[in-house]
Amino acid sequence: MKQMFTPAKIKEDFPIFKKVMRGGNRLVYLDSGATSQKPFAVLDAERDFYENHNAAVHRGAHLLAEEASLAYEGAREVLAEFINAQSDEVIFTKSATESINAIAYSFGNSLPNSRFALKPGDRIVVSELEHHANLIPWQQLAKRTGAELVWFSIDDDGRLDLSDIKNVISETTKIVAITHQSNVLGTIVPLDSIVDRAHAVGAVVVLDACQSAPHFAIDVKTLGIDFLAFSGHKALGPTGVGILWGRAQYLNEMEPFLTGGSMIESVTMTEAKWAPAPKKFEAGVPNMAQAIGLAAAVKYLTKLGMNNVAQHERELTAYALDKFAALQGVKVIGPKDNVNRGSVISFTMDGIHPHDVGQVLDQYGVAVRTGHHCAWPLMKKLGLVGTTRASFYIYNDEADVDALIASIGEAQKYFKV
Amino acid sequence: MKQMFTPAKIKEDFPIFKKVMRGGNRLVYLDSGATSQKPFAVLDAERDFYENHNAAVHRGAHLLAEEASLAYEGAREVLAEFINAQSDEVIFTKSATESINAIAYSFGNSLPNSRFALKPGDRIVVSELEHHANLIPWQQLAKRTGAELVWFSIDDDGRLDLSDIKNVISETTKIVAITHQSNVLGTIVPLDSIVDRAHAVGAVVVLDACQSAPHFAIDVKTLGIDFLAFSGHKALGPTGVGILWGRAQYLNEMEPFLTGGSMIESVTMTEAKWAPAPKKFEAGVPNMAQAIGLAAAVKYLTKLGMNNVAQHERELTAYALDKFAALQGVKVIGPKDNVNRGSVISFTMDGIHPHDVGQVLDQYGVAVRTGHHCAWPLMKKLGLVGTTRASFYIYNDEADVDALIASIGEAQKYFKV
Amino acid sequence: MELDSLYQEVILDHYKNPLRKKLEPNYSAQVHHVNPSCGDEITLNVDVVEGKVKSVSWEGVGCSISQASTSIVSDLMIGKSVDDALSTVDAFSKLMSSKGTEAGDENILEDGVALAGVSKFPARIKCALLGWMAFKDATLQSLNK
Amino acid sequence: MELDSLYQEVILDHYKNPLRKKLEPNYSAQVHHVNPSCGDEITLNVDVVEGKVKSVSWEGVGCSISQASTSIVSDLMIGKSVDDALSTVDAFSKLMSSKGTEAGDENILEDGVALAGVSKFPARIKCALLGWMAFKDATLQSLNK
Ligand SMILES: Cc1ncc(COP(=O)(O)O)c(C=O)c1O
Ligand SMILES: Cc1ncc(COP(=O)(O)O)c(C=O)c1O
Repeated sequence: MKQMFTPAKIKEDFPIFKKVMRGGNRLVYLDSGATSQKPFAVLDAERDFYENHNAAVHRGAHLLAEEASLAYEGAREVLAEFINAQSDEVIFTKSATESINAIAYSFGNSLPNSRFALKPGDRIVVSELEHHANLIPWQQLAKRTGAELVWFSIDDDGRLDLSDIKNVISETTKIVAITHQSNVLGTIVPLDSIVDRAHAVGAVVVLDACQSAPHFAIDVKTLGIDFLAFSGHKALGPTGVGILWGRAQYLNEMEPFLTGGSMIESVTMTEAKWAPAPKKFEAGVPNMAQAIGLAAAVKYLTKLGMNNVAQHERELTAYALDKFAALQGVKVIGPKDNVNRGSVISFTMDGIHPHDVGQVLDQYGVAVRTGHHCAWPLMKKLGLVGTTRASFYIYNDEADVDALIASIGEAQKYFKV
Repeated sequence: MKQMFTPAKIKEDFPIFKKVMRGGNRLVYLDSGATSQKPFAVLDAERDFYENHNAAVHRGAHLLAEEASLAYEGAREVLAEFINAQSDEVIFTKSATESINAIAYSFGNSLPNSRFALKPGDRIVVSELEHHANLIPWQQLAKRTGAELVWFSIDDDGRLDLSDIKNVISETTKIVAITHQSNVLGTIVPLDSIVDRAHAVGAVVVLDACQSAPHFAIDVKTLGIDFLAFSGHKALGPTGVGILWGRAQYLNEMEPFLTGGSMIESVTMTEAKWAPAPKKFEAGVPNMAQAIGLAAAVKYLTKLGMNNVAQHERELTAYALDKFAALQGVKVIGPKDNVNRGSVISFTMDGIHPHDVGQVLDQYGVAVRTGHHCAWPLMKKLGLVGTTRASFYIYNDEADVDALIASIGEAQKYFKV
Repeated sequence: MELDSLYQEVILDHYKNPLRKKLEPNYSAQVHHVNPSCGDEITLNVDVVEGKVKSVSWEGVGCSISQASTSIVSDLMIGKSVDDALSTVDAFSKLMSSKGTEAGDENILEDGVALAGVSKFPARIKCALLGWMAFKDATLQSLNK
Repeated sequence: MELDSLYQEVILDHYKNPLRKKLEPNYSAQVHHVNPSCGDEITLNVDVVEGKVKSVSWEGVGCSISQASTSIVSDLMIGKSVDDALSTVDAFSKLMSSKGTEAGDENILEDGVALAGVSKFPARIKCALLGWMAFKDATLQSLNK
C-alpha cells in the first residue's frame, strides 16, 4: 500500500500547487489545519452540478430538481458511509461551528421535561484543549440555562489530565463536548474512558472531529459518541459546508435549530410541526453544490484510503519531530513523541514572535499559521502569546518539511537570534 | 438601453442552457424563484479562488491568507455597494433562512434591558404572504419570549390589507418582519407606510428581500428599513451564501448568534467578549468561495443594470399575463395587473393538480415549481392545495413564455380537461 | 413519451373515479397524512376486525398519482388478513424504490402495478406512497388498540 | 527581498530596544488593547496635562512590528499638543492604508516612516496600528475626563 502514496503525484491533483509564491518560491503549504487545498475532483463536481443539474432540491417537479435532489441525497449517503453512520443521521451545515452551535441551541430550545433540557445544577464538560468553536457555544448555553461549565485540564505535554474524571464528569453532567484532536498541539484525546464515564452518568458526548475526520478513519459506532461535527473545507471539500452527525434517536427527539422552508411537516400562521431528521435540521435551500463537492472530497480520500492517509501523516510527523529535536532555540509545544498525536506541530522560537516567524517563512513560500489558533485559553494555560503551527496533509512530503526547517534557519539568521 | 438586453445572448453566459431535457427538449427554465442559474463569471470566480488564493481568511501570516482575506473583504464591499450600505453592515450567512434566524436568535439572546429583548405583551408583526423562512423563526421567537405574533391579511388579489395598520402595528410592536415581494403571487409590498408606522412605535423593520434583491435595485437607505435578508443562490450566486444587512448601530448593540472562532475580542474558559460587526456575526472559517462567487454575481447583474433587469422582467410579465388572460381553464392567482408585482406568475388549472401540471410541462422542457411554495398559510388562506408557478429572470424571453403557454395546452390535452 | 410510463390509463381512471373515497363511519383507526413538500393531505379510515381488514375509506386532496394510488390501495386491501395486507404494502414500497427496474407482481398488487413507472420519477414516489403509508399506519394503530 | 521593506533596520532596533516600555505611575488615562487575531496585548498610559502629551508609557507582548510601532508612537508623541498628536495618528493611519504607494512624511512621523512597508502586508497593518490606536484611545479618554 505505502508505495501508492506519493505526495508528488497527489500534488498534481491540486491546481494551487502551480502558484508562485513570494520570492518566486513554490508553495509549501503547511496550513491544512486551518483549511485544506482542493483537488480537481472537488472543483469539477461542484461545477458539474451548476452546469448540468442546478435546481432547488426537494422542490419543483422538473428534471433538474430531480437530478439535484438525487445528487444531494447521494452526497449524504457518501458522507454517512465515510463515518459509518445511517444517512438520515447526517446533516449538512455550513461549518463545524454551525454544527456545534446547532446542538447547543437545539438543547437550549428543548422543553423543560426533555432529556436535553439544562437547568441550574446541571453540568457541561469541555477541556482546555478546545477550539473557540467548541467552547463559546457551551459557555453561552451554560449562561442561558444556568448550567455550570467545567473542564479537563492538560498536563505539561498537552495531554488531557483524566485522573479526576469521576469528579469532572459528575453525576449531574448532561453534555461532554470534547475535541478529538487538538488543532494546536496535535494531541489525540483518548475517548474510551470519557465516553464510558459520560454514558454512565447519562450524559451525551459531542465530538469535535474537525482535526480528526480529515486525517484518519472515523467510525461513529465504534467511538460510541452521540454527536460529531466537522468542516468540509479542512477535508479537501469546498468552503461553506460542514457535517453534523447525531444518533437517530436523539435527532428525532431534539428541537430544530434553524427554522424555515423544507424542515416542516405542516405550518399555520401560529404553529409549525417538524419533518423527521435530517430535514428538520436543514431549513431553506441547502448548500447543494458544497455538499456534492464534499462528497467528491471524501470519495477522493476514501480512494487513497484513510488508513494510508493516517500512516503517511504519522511518518511525516515522525520525520519532522526528529528534525525539530535537532534545532537550537526552537521548542515544540505539545507532545514530543509520535504517540496519539496528529500531524500538527506547534513551536516557539527564542527571540522571535510567531507572527514574525510566519512572515519570514512566507518569504520562502512556506505557509504556516501563527497566533493563538482560536484556542486562546489553551495559550494562556501554556503561558504563551501564540505559536507557529505547521500542519501536514496528504500532499505534503519530506521536501516540504525540509523547506520548513530551512526557512526556520533563515528566520533565525534574519532576526539574528 | 433596452436593445442591449438580449436574453438569447445572456443565455450564452449560462452553461446549463446546453442541457437536453426530457423528450429531447431545450431547457425552458422558469423556476428562478426557487433558485437561479449561474453564469460562467460566477463559476470562474469561485474556481479562481480555489485554484489561486485558497486559505482561511483573517488567519495565517502567508500570502494565500492575505489574498483570501482581500478577496473576501472585497466581496463584502461589492455586496455593500449593491444595496447601498456600509461594508461593515454586511454579513455573509449561508442563506436568507440563516439571516432571518440570526436576527431572531440575536434578539432572543439579548439581555432583558436591551432594546431587542421581547417580553409578554410585546408584538411581532408579519403578513399572510410570508415564506416559512420569514414566519417560523418569528413564531419560535414569540414562543420563547412570550411575545404575540400578529399579521397583515391579504385581499382577494393577494395584496396586503393595510387598512388596519395602526392596530396591527400597535404601540407594543417591537419587530415588523415582512416580505418585499411574495414568492408565490409576485405581489410587491408597499413599504413606506409600514416603515413609517413601525418606526413611529419604535419597532424595527426586517425585510425579506429574497424575491426583490435579485430582480430590482435595492437601496437600504431609501427604503428606510433596519434589517434585510436575501439568498445568493437566487441572485445568480452560488448555493450556500446569503446576506444579512443591519444598521451599524443595531449590529453593534446586538448579541451574536453563532459563536466560535474569529468573532471574538478575547476568550477565557468561562467568558468571551465579542469583536465588532461584521465579525461578531461571522463565527468560524467563512464560506469564502461562495461570498466571492456572489460578488461576481452581483457584478454581473450590475453590469446589466438592475433597472434594465427590472424593466425586462416587467415587459416579459406583461406579455405572459396577456397570454394567460386568453387561456381557458387556467386561473392566475394573485395580481392580474402588472402594477407593483414582480415576475412570478402562479396559476391553477381546472381539473389538473399542480403536481401533474408540472410533470407534463417537464416533458416539454419547461421547468416550473408546484405546490405550496413554502407559504402554506397563504395557500390555506387562498383555499388552494397549491399552484403551479412560473418565475422569470434575465435569461428568459418571449419564446420561453410561448413554450410555457404551449405546454399548458399539452397538459389540458393529456388530462383531457 | 416518458410521461406515458407515469400516467397509465389505469391511473387516470382511478384519478377520475376514485374508489372508497368517502369516509366510513366505522373504523378501528383514523389517520391524517400529509405530503409536506406538495401539500397533499388525506384522511384514511381502516376497520380491522378479527385480524382482517374489513373496510378502508378515505378523503383528501392531491395529484393524480396520490389520488389514484390511494384509490388502488383502499380497494385492494379489503378482505385481506393484516399480515397479508402489510406484506402487500412492503411489496409496493419495494416496487417504488426499484428505479424503474421492476414491473411488480400483478397477483399481489393488482392495479398497483400500473404505478411501477412512478419509480422512475423520484419526486413522485412520495405521491404514490401517501395512501399506502397512511393505510399501514392506520392498520398498525388498529393492532395496538 | 520583500521582507526587507517590512523589517527596516529602524524597526528591528526599536524591537530589540523599545522606548518608553515601562508603565509610568502618573497618567490621565490607561488603556488595554488587544489584537484578537494574533493575541498581542498592550497596556498604555498617557498623561495629558494642559492640552499637551506629557508622557506615554507602555507594557505588552507582541511581534516586532507591534512592539516597534508602539515604541515609535510613544516616543514621538511626548511634548506634542493633543491636536497635533491626533493628526499625527491620522497621518499614520493614512500611511498604513496606502498599500505601499506612500512613503510617509518624515517631518511628521519621524521613525514612523520606517513602517511604510507594512502597508504592503495587509495582515500586518493591525500590528503596526495597535500602539497608535491605543494612544489615540487613551488621549481621547484623557480629554473626556
Ligand atoms: C420570499 C422568500 N423568503 C425566504 C426564502 C428562503 O431562502 P433560502 O431557502 O435560500 O434560505 C425564499 C426562497 O426559498 C423566498 O422566496
Ligand atoms: C478543532 C477545531 N474545532 C473547530 C473548528 C472550527 O471549524 P470552522 O471554522 O470550519 O467552523 C476548527 C477549525 O477552525 C478546529 O480546528
